Amino acid sequence: QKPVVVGVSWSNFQEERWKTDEAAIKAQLDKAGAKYLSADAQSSNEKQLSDIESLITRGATVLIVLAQDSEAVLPGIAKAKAEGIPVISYDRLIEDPWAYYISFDNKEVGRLQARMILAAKPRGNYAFIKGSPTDPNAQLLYDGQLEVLAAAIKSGAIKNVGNQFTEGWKPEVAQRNMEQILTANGNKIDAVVASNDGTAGGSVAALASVGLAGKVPVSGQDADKAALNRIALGQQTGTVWKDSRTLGTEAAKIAVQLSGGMKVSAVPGAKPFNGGPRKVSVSGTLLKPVVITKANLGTLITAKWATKAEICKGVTGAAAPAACR
Amino acid sequence: MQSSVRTTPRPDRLNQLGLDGRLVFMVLAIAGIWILFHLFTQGTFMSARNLWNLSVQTASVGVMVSGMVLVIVMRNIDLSIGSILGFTGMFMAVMNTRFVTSDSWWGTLITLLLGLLLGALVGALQGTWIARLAVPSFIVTLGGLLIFRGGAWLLTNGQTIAPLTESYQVLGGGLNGAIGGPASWAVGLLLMAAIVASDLLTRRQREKRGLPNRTLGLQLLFTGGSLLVVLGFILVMNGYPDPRTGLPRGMPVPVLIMLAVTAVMMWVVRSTRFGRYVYAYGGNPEAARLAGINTERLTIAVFALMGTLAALAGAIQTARLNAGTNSTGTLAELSVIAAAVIGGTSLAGGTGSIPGAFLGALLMASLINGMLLLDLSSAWQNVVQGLVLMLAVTLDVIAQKRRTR
Amino acid sequence: MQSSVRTTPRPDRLNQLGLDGRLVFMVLAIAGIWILFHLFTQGTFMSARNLWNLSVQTASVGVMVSGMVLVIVMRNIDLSIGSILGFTGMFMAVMNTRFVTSDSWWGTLITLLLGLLLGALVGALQGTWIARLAVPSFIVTLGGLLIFRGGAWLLTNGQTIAPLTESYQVLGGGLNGAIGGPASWAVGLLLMAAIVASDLLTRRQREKRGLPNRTLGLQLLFTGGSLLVVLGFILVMNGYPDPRTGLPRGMPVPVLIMLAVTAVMMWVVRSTRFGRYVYAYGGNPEAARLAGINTERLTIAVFALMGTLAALAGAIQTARLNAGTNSTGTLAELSVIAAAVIGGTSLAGGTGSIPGAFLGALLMASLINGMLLLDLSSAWQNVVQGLVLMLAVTLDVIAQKRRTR
Amino acid sequence: MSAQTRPSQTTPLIETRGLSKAFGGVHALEGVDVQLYPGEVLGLLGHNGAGKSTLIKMLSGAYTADSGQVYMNGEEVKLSSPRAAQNLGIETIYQNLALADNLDVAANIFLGRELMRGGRLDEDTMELESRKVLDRLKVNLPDLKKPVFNLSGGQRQCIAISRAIYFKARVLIMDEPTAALGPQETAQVNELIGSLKQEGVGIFLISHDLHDVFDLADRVTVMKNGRVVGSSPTNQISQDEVLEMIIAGKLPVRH
Amino acid sequence: MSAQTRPSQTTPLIETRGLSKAFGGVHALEGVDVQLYPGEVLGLLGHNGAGKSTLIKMLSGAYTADSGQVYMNGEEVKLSSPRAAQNLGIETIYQNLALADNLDVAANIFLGRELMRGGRLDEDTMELESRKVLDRLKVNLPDLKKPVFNLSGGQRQCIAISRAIYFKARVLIMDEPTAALGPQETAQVNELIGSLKQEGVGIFLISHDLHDVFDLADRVTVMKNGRVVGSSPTNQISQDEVLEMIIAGKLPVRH
Ligand SMILES: Nc1ncnc2c1ncn2[C@@H]1O[C@H](COP(=O)(O)OP(=O)(O)OP(=O)(O)O)[C@@H](O)[C@H]1O
Ligand SMILES: Nc1ncnc2c1ncn2[C@@H]1O[C@H](COP(=O)(O)OP(=O)(O)OP(=O)(O)O)[C@@H](O)[C@H]1O
Ligand SMILES: O[C@@H]1[C@@H](O)[C@H](O)OC[C@H]1O
Ligand SMILES: [Mg+2]
Ligand SMILES: [Mg+2]
Repeated sequence: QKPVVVGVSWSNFQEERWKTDEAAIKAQLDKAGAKYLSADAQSSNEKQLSDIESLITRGATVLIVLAQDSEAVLPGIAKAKAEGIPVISYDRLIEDPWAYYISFDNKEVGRLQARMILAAKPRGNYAFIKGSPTDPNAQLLYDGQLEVLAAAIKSGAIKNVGNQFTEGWKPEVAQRNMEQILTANGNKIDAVVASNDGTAGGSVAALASVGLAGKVPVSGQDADKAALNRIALGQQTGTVWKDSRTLGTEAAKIAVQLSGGMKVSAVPGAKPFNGGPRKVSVSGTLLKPVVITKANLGTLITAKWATKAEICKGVTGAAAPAACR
Repeated sequence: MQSSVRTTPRPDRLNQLGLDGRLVFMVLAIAGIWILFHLFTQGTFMSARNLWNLSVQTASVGVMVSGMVLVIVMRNIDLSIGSILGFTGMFMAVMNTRFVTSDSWWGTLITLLLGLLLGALVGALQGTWIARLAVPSFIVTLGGLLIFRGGAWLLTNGQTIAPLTESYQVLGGGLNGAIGGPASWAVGLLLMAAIVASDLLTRRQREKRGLPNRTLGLQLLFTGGSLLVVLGFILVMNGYPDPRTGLPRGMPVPVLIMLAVTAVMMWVVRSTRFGRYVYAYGGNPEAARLAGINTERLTIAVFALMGTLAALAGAIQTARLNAGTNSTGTLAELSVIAAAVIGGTSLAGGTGSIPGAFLGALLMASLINGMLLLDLSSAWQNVVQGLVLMLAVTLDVIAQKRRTR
Repeated sequence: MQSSVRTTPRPDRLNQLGLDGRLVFMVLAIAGIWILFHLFTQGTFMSARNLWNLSVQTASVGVMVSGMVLVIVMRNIDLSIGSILGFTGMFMAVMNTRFVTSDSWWGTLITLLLGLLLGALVGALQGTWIARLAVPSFIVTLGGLLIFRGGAWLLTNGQTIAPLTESYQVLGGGLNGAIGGPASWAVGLLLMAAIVASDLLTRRQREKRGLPNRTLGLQLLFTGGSLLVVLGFILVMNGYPDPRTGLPRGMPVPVLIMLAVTAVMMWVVRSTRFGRYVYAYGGNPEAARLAGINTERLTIAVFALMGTLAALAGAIQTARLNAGTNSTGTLAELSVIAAAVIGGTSLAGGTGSIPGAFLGALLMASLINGMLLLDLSSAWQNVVQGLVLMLAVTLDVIAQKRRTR
Repeated sequence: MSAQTRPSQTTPLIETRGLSKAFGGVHALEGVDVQLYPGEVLGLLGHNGAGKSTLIKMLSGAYTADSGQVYMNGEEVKLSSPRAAQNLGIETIYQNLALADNLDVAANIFLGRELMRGGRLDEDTMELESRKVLDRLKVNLPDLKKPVFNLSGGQRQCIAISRAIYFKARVLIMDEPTAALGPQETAQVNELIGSLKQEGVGIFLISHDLHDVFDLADRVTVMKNGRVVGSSPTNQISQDEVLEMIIAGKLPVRH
Repeated sequence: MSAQTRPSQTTPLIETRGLSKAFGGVHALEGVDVQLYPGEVLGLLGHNGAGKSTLIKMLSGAYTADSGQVYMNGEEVKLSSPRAAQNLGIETIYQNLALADNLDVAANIFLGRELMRGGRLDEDTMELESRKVLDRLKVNLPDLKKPVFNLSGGQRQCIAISRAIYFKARVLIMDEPTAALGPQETAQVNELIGSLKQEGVGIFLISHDLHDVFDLADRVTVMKNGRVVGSSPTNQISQDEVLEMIIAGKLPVRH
């Protein structure tokens, strides 16, 4: 049998979580004796297409694609399909039945973020720190957030007093945007729905500067170590943990199977999924994202996602979460 | 008093042979990089398939870079091209999906022409601002960068527009975007015939006027060399089969476009007044004005041309992605300017060559392509890319100094 | 034969008053923008709080832009500063959290000094490459951009480093990052005393040498004006209270740093040989060399200075964010170059002013700050920013033409 | 001696009336009236900074006047651009030479008026023609295909002269054309001036070499501080008197 | 007449032996030997492109020679940079003037050797001193605080001259210093050359004005096509003979 070569096309490596995903994929492939290839599109659709081409050139027998843009990546998928190379759409949905979908649903992540904040502050002025305007996922997340908050917004319990994209998901941009939203509203911000942990970090820094850090709930996603520490310190309400190790491990397993000639519909545990904007039916596995707050920080230590030292750095006193005692 | 200053054959043999030393050096640098990559990738780099891909990957920057050479030669800069690319690309995607939705060659043509027109207009507008009001091009096109990037977003509220018609996708060089084996041969043979004819014609003309010609042996070498390059190119392009049919793909359409643009621009620079004036202006704007050249019109024309080429690249990119996205073309200005500068265009104005810039684009694309084939993390890719870039240009500079010493 | 060419008082009244017309225009442009925003935001824009924020938001670009002026005046460009900012910032974050972890002023100082040293080194390295090997600075610093961006990632494998020590955070102007009311007054009064003393001294010296002085009334107006600006600035900075104590925050540390850097750089340009040589080189590199100036050393020094300032901005950014992230500083080079050009620095070299560039940075920051207050969508922000930028500079160019006509 | 000594029945080829130009606060020209007749060589003299170059730049369309008019053959003309002046038959050799340093010799000589052949630049003919016109100046130029950047001062000046004389002019303006030329090259230019004069071309000759001016010019006009001091046919005035006009700025008192 | 006519017991202030320089394939200088004695004015003559400027650029440290040596007072010196030449007391007025156009008059005159006072540039003193040295040339310059960019050709040349004469030199190299100067300004420069000569300064004077050269120079050296044709004291040769040397490139045959 020919050797399995898994080519992974990453959209970027700027957020720290992708390193974890990569490690998980690599570990699983090592176990299976498969080869790992990768390419980083650095947030560019154009580059991702070239990346996929070069992964194919390098002899990938199966592709894992973290799409920068789920539409603009389609020509790459078509190429793979033409060559008979199976594809896994990783983390972000690609609406092509050829691709097997494995993910934490991004819209669902948005919903979870909104729910966590809604629970902490059911009414008041909400600020939305969205992701990069050129990353379609930023919009998906925002859609999910609004979906949850729609009723409360309609009833007037919640007011959307500022929503800004964050150029390149950059924390310093999020910080400046948050400062201005605070200023524009005379500090009357009751909650911040930040779309990931990087932007949450920027938001918290802005809140800290007006003495509001820890007083205003802030959401996030990715369970970055710095964010976990903020949660322990009480500065961030929670984050959405997408255990990228499970995601990575699963994806790697499925990749090996697909490479062996298995049909996407035959993957164990595969379920049809048609929740995308175009309602294309694809086979896939949806993993459950976990909301992490002060209360369940311990699960991450048990899961060896982060160490106690990392999470609890500088945490003292009575307010310290259980995980840090 | 005809010269009796002693002149010895220049130490620069290349020049003596009628070759541009800089271009030769760049070709050598690229060859070196290719060979290294080929070795490091166990033979993948120079496979027909990878070279085919590389050629498509070069197309978008390759189409724009010749325009940028003119812009920079005229002591200007155009920072807006990435945004214009995105804006016009998005515009064409919208046209293609909402207005001229016919999946036919004329549908694509209409969309393309409208897109090019838009690019030309936008470029001309910026050029007019720069020329008439004497505002630095850096500022005007920085404004353009912001405005058209915003515009690309606003056109569809940030939404990605996909899919596009099959016939439009041909522009991008995807599965159906190559002209096939026979047509490639036809193009190649035509090109070869043109080379032979033009070389013969030039020789005859110079002979008639009593001007010196290359020796016959040298001429054969040259003409033969050019023919070989064309032949090799066709063979490589036809060496990569369509996975569905197993037939040769032949030249990808975007690559054809890029080559055509490059050829036309070389001709413009060498053989037209317009090209001559661009360089004259770059050498000494005041001298150009005093010589009676309409420098305002010249500036406007160059920016309009640049805008058109950006739009052409926009068509290629959207077709290639089979989608109009609001981020398409982000930072393309940097790649294009870099390619021009690597190819010997001086930011001080006055110097720059179209084939050099084309080779600069190829060099950059080769670096990125090759780096992807190696198993390097992207951080290391950045580092290596930076180093190789610096090294290649440094060697070039040193070689050039030697030549003219 | 002393001149008997007829000269009339120049139509440029400003110049006659000893004021730089360009600066006056920029101040007016900024004032206009401020007033408009103030009206549109129902008075929020010019609140003490927002101006305080604005000043901090300007700091990072403000610190770097004076270095960029020198780089550009010398006909060079530095594309690497964003990456150097990120690289040195990450380095300092790592130092702060892993090596010199003491939460004390000297711990911060050591980290800062090491960071600045690193920046200077990296800058000098690039400068040496540019000066010695005569490789275009565009290429060398583009290489630097790639290399140090990769380096920033590799330092921590892409991980965000946070939180930093309290004392380090002071550099960023956060909750504890301002010097408080009394200290601000002290700084302000010192400054005012310095202004009065220097103006008096200059007058006396010129008088002694029989050189013309401003009329007494004009002098009073000038000195008074300067004093008022300082006074107003202190009042605004002290007008924004600390939310915990209700006491005035006073000047933020990064703003103090920015102002100090700007003042020192103004002095360097006006009063030192180094500054003079930078401009001479920009005006005519060959003339500078023939005048016996060591142009290589000059280039290296300017890039080392630029690197140091980028590192300083790196310290401010990481401290402000209370984190070292691998994306910090991305595209900062563009903002900085833009600020310099808006402030009147010509990419052709030879012209550029430090206060102008500072105002350029302030103008850009004001635009973004104000639009965010208006909660414009980012696409519209782009469009408006582009338009205002073009407009402001265009008006400036026209006004300048009038002045020298 | 009057400021105007020509038979008044001839219309001047070119005439300025009340030309003024200020830069910032410096009045480079104030109410300048000069006349040039067909086939005449007019020497334009004056101290450094007197305004000579500024005056001729207005005649060549390089600057526009703040006030005043220019007449050609009695009709007012608008010299709004260098091209406009060229179209009226005015050719100029600028003091700073105005060469595009990055272009080669032939390209500079034909700049703005390139020869075309079959829809493309006719480089060969331009090179041959350049060689011809340069040979008239007997200048030593090894290679016409090199950029003019590195050429010696005199070689550059010869190119500027060739530019202007290649195209048949009605008015030729020469701003210190021989300043950098060697004795032989200077002699050639002087000879050339003589033969153009024969052909009826009117020539403005700015030069600091009184000797040459007296050899070549029919008339001299002296400027000082942006104003015309006076004019006189060269055969009615001595070199010393002209020198006095230049320095003192006054018409010499005849004893 | 021999190529070397000075008493051989005096060591030359400056002497070159076998200087050669080629640009690409152009041999601008080939085996050039020249000597300059203290208090001597040496006229350097030759057609355009003969290599005069190239030669003096090597003496001023602007170019380095491909081969050959330079001796000062009999000792070999390395003129590796303009600063090195300045330090040896060699001052140069370049043909292309070498001014920084964006700086004002005073800044140009003191470029590289600014006056300092209390740790800062002493602008006032530099302005006053500039005025003084410019006044020696009697040049008309309204405003010393303006960038030199827009000054007239002669005004710019005066600045370049001032630069070189302000700093006491042992060797002064003047590459066509009066090419753009008016008659009065030229006279001033000529006078200046005389007084510097009195002070024992050695002067290389490149000029195309044979008249001036014969007035000022003690000796002339003629170059052609990068080689020295010959040298002669001015009182042992006629202008016509020199002209013949320039054109024919041969020592004149004495009848
Ligand atoms: N563009 C300009 N801007 C400002 N001042 C100028 C400009 N052009 C010329 N001047 C000034 O105008 C005056 C006249 O200059 P012009 O060049 O006409 O003198 P000129 O008679 O040609 O002198 P020269 O004999 O030295 O060439 C001078 O004082 C000069 O400094
Ligand atoms: N940097 C250079 N590169 C190439 N060729 C050069 C360079 N400098 C001078 N030359 C050539 O060398 C020769 C000598 O030039 P040089 O400037 O020394 O002449 P010159 O005697 O000073 O002439 P002129 O009287 O016109 O000033 C010329 O043919 C010139 O074109
Ligand atoms: O996990 C996030 C991903 O879903 C988004 O697309 O980019 C930012 C990341 O933080
Ligand atoms: Mg003049
Ligand atoms: Mg010379």
